Amino acid sequence: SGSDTGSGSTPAPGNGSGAPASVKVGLAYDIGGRGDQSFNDSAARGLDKAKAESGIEVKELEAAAGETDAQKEDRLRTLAEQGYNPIIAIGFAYQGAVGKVAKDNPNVKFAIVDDFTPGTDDGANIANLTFAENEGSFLVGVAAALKSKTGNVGFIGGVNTPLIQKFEVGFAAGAKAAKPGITVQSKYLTQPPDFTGFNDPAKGETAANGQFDQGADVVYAAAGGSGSGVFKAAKAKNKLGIGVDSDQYNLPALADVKDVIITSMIKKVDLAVYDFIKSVKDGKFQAGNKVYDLKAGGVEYATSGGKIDDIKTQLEDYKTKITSGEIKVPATK
Amino acid sequence: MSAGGLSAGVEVAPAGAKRRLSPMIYLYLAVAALAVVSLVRVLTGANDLTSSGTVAAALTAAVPIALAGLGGLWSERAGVVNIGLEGMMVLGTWGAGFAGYQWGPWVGVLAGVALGAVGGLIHAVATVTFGVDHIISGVAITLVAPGLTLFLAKLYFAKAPGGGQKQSPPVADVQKVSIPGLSSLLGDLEQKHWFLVSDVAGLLRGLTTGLSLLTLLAVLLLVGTAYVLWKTPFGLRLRSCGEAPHAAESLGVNVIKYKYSAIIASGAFAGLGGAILAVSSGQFRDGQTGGRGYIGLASMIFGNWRPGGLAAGAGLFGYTDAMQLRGEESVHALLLLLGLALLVLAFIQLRAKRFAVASVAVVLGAAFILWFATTDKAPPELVTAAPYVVTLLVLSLAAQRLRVPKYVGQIFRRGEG
Amino acid sequence: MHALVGENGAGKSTLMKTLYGMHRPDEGTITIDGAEVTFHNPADAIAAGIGMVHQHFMLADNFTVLENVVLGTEPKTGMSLDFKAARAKIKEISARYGLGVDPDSLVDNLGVGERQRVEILKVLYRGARILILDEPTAVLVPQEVDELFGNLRDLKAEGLTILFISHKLDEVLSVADDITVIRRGTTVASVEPGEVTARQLAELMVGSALPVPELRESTVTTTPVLEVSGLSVTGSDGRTVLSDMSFTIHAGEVLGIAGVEGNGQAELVEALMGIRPLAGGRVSLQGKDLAKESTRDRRDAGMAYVPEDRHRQGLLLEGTLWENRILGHQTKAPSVKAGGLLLDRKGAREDTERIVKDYDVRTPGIEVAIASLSGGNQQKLIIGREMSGNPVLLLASHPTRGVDVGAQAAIWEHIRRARAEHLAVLMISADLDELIGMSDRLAVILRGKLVAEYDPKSVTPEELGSAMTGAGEGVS
Amino acid sequence: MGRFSVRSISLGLAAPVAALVFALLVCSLILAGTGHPPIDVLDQMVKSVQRPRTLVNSINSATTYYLSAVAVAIGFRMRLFNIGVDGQYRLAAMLAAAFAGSSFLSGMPSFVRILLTLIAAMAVGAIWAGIAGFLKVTRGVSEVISTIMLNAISTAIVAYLLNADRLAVKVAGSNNIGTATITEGGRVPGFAYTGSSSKIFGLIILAALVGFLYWFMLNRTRFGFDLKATGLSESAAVASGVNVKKMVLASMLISGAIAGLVGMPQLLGSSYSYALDFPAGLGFTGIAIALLGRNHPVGMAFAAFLWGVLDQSSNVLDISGVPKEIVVIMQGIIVLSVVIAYELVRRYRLKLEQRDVGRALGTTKTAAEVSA
Ligand SMILES: Nc1ncnc2c1ncn2[C@@H]1O[C@H](COP(=O)(O)OP(=O)(O)OP(=O)(O)O)[C@@H](O)[C@H]1O
Ligand SMILES: Nc1ncnc2c1ncn2[C@@H]1O[C@H](COP(=O)(O)OP(=O)(O)OP(=O)(O)O)[C@@H](O)[C@H]1O
Ligand SMILES: [Mg+2]
Ligand SMILES: [Mg+2]
Repeated sequence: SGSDTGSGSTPAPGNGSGAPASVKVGLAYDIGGRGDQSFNDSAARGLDKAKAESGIEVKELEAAAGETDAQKEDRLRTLAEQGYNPIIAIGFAYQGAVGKVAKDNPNVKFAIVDDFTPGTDDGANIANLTFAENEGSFLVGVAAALKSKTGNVGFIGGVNTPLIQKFEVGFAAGAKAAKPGITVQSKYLTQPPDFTGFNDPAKGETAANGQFDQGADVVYAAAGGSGSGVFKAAKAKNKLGIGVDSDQYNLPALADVKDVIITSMIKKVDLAVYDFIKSVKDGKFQAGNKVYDLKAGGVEYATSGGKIDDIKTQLEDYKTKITSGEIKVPATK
Repeated sequence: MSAGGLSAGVEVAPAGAKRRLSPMIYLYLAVAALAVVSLVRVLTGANDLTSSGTVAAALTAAVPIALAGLGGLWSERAGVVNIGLEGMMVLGTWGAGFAGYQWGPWVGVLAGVALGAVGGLIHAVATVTFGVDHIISGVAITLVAPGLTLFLAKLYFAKAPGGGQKQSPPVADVQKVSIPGLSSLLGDLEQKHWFLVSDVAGLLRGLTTGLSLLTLLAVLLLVGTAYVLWKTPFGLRLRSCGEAPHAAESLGVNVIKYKYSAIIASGAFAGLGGAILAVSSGQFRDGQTGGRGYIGLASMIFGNWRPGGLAAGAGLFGYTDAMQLRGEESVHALLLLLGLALLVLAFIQLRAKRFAVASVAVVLGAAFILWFATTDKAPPELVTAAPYVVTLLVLSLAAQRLRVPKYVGQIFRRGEG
Repeated sequence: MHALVGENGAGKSTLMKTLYGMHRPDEGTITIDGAEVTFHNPADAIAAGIGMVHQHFMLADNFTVLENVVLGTEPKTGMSLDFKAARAKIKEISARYGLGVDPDSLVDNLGVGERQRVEILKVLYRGARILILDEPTAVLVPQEVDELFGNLRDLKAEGLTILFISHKLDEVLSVADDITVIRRGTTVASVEPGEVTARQLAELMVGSALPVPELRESTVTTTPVLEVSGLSVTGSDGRTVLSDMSFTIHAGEVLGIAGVEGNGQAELVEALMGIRPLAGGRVSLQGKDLAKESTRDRRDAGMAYVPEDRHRQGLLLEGTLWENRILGHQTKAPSVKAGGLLLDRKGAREDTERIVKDYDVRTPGIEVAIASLSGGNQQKLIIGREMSGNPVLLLASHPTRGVDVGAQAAIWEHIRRARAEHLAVLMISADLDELIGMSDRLAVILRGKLVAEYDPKSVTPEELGSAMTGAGEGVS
Repeated sequence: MGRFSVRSISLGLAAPVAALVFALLVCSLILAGTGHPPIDVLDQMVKSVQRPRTLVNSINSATTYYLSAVAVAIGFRMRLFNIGVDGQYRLAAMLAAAFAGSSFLSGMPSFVRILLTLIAAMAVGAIWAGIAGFLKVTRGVSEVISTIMLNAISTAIVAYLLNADRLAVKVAGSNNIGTATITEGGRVPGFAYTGSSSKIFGLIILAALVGFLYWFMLNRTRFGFDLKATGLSESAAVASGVNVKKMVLASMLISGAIAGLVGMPQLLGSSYSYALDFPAGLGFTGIAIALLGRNHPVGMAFAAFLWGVLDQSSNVLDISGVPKEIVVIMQGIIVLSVVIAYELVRRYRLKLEQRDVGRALGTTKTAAEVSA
């Protein structure tokens, strides 16, 4: 790939115009990187799509577990030095790094996914691509409640972080909106900084079994790779599961258990990444927070498999209410 | 430094004063413990404390830990500390993923065992042949294994259908067996929530329903280890390498060979633990072992370098971990259980005139009961710590009479006796 | 029965280990029954009918006698170890040679005499025709020695060949059929017991006269230094190991304690040093009660300690000579300065040089690891260290064990000189000649009690020996 | 044989040199085998260190690694295996961050604030490690188990406290959560380095000081002697008057106090708050570095720097298409080969020493030898 990997090929800042002629996109993943079958992969899809469409040059780098801010910063600076512009940072962990590097490279356009912290990662050359995970989760919460026969549904989060809490809050709100008396169980597999909760299907299975034994019959797995354990438990017990981030019904890795996945809360990081690259290419870069909510099509519920066709009208109904502002979905507990 | 560690003047078990408890006493103790748990269940209504689901989940959770612990046992009984169990487990998960998706779960298990054994072999070469400090070699292996498996995953799984850079394509699970008829009968009993009866039913049902063949295999290996190490010439020789290798050498025992076999077996067991984890989770995932190797090591020390003890340690850990994962309600009940157990312990210690321990136990016990009484649920963040807290409490308050293999952690050199 | 004698480090053990396949010879041949053999490891030697009892016990403490004995040549039924057959065979051998060994007892619980018999049983169990015994009598009392040689004679009568090493020349002369003397790795003489006296044998070994342990004139004063009354100690398993011990040692006096190993002498010394807690009684040094003081406080009060196992308790094997000089003197000049908080490396080095010189420690320098010194030289450094800083009481366990004759004489001389300067000494030794020769007073310890007291001027080793084994109980 | 003879110096150098050569060789084989020219990769790495920013980042990583290694090494020196540095520093960093970020401190002079923060961190680390020490001396609980358990428990406690209802502050829009940001006066200024956007942590001085004190304590104080003696032979130490229980407790407390400092350079020099992205796992890195540096204050400094360089080069490798996992593999191989090389040299040295002793034994001693 990279032909000019030698150091010292830093283009003098200021010699490019707003829209560079040949776009070299640098993308820095969060821990997990391309191939995580989840969040990072979604970003990768957006990048691939942009690349396929217009033959841009790309460079992908990936975070290491336990690294410091300085390493993230170094990653972004290295990309900037090598002439990559725009540069996309995936994950809120880049918030500090993006802010600093963007300030020192005013001619480079940056995007950060999942974070907008005024004073830290805002700036004239930063686009903050954030999502209304709570809204998407609200809809699958409605689906769970409507599909539940026991009036008892479950939420399994991978790691207890504010981001995943957003999923939980939205889900619970949706379930309660659809069935006011419903019980919503909730469990996080690990606590930060132990991030193995996103990678431990065995734990996911145990937690899901626990919720099923307590009466739940639909469980929403916002737990990354641990989700496969949740679906496995659902399949063994004849219960239902809900996926997250991408349309998990269609993931080859989950082909064995896909018949229990009634829907997934899709978070379109790919869309955001693609949009961003396109905007830079077209010279239409816009700084500031761009919220990918339900209205903007940034979050969505999946219909693959046809398991929720029967309740689609109700779901669409809620969707309209949210997009119109009639229902305000909470984002924090 | 060697992991034989300091005895710090703490009393070790006096040799010969073996007060062997008879099997009946163990049975009484188990029934008494179950009765207390049952009482707490009835009082709190936390039926999940002894439900078949909890028991089954505890068993599943305990198996990889116990196998890692068995790996530690084999190695340490032959005098070599194996802090690389975690790394060997990681190798096992990768092996199971790699072979498992192509040739089925059993081949996957074999591959996991083989890769774990390779990890053991490296440890053996470093510690036995080159006389490297056991801890160093173990840490190096634990360091390299995740990097290596990730490297290999990128190479082999990224393009495979359903695979990724950090995960293998799906692996089918092995068969599960139940005893026909028994399950539903016990299930009915369990649902009655009677004192003690339902608990026993839940326990039995959890142990006999949907039992994975791999779990059975693990149980067999546990029993087999006890047999091989304590009842066969091979085991005697192997253990002699951990107690008095120079004596063994002087009797013509090829110490190096036995140490090699033990460490390779150790790696194989850890690898099997990893493989079972991968196969039962349906795939290899980067980081999936999550420190189970270390817990296995801890359970082996907990179990005083004996298979039965390590099974108890792994079981305790698996039980509390399963409980906390399955729901917060039973962890809240656990507070009461812990409180009561501590009070019982205080009473026992008081009779033995160990006033310091007794008073600590009373204070802790009262604190737990107070905590239980004044809250509706335990904070979810803290619930995750339940298995660790319980293990630590049990270790601190139970009489610790560790009997470490005498030569463990030391570097054996031929002909220096 | 062939005896091998030579001074420390002469190469006796090395030669025996070579015969047993533990070392490979650089040149030369080994011939058994006229056939030349080559051993790669002990297994080869065992197969050729050689059995060896090592200078240091080769036993796994946490194994039973049975496990120790069968290790390496286990009887089997199917895959399993045939415990029944093994037990029967051990009992049979034990009965035949009167070894009195219980196959199911844990070795950790056995005394030295019993351990020695287990070692012999191990050899017999393997059907050895050639027995190598490296200093088998070093730890035994006279009666046990007699018993052992009785057993060996029986074996000889059955046609076995026995090769044994001993520093006790009287013993060698009385039981051996042939004697080989070696010095610095080569044979210097082959003699028959009838031809030589002990003195001549010693001269052959070292080229000088045999030193005699003796105190010459008495220096005993009336000032009590160590007063012990009603001392008792309980073991970690709750058994009483010392009960109601009372004695006093005066300035300038050596109190010798005789006893079969395992009767509480180790515990006595450790209790006096504060390493073991007391269950009861009083210990005072120069009138100051020590019962609650720590080991360090006791050392500061003027107690010095030569432990019985120098590798375990006396030395940091990986440390240099001067670091080992500091050990036990961490609070005292010249090891430390600034109120005892900082090490005085210069002072310690200089004082180590002094000890090396005064005590003739053979070493290339004080920066080498003490592990590379021979045992005798290690012991000399320990004695020199413990004698420095003007102690008032020396607790000496086997001060010359395993040390060659020259060094032995030097150590005795140092003790004598310190005693003349009012040092009080508690000496424990398995070497009865040393005890009798070096003590002003002798007490016998049996099962944790002082059972008899003797005047060393009039007592014989045999009398002592019978008191030590309990046969002479009641004698005063 | 003198302390600084040509032989001892060349033997001392032989091990690390041999190890490095061996490690390079093995890594080259792996690289070549996977289609990456080893020379190019090496060239990349060397060039990257020459870059001021990477150099500074490497030094900064090394600073925290070094503190962690010293914390581990203190335990190792007396055969205590403190696996718990990880939990100790995370808990300490979190609580110290909450403390340093609290507003009541703002009126105080800067150095008092910093000092109080450092003391708080050391106290928390010491207490957390002290639990393991206390359990060991009173109840005989192996520190290996207790520190593994305490690591997990500290994770739970930190997660519990890192909540907007408790010690954390939530910033709208951010998906991160952390303690209140430490204001200017509570921070430790760094040293600028020309050509680098990041500064060298000011607390590198603290690390150097800790290293010096570690060395001084071990080699110049009675406490250090007792500590080493206990590690070399517990029974001999006891006979020499060392109270092993006190030593265990004291060394766990000191180890924990230093562990408490591990997070401080990062906290006070760069992050200014403890949040979800605060670096984790430094305790385990510390174990590897202590082993690599053989518990020696200078050895560990080199090891920490080497580790830092390798870590920081992963971005450069990544960008040139070399899988960054190679760095981890390299680190492991270096640890093993260094240790094997040391062992081989140690055996050789012992042989030489024994030969010397053998010679001294055979000859009668001369005055010259006595003062050799
Ligand atoms: N391979 C060797 N080559 C030369 N000398 C050696 C060798 N191995 C050991 N030594 C020497 O052996 C001595 C230590 O051996 P050992 O402790 O067995 O002596 P020893 O004869 O038992 O002495 P002592 O009678 O004083 O106990 C040292 O002097 C050491 O230098
Ligand atoms: N491989 C070797 N090459 C050269 N010299 C050696 C070798 N191994 C040991 N030695 C030397 O041989 C000496 C003989 O030691 P050995 O243990 O045989 O003495 P010993 O006669 O049994 O003495 P002791 O009476 O103390 O038991 C040692 O001091 C050591 O210096
Ligand atoms: Mg010898
Ligand atoms: Mg010797």
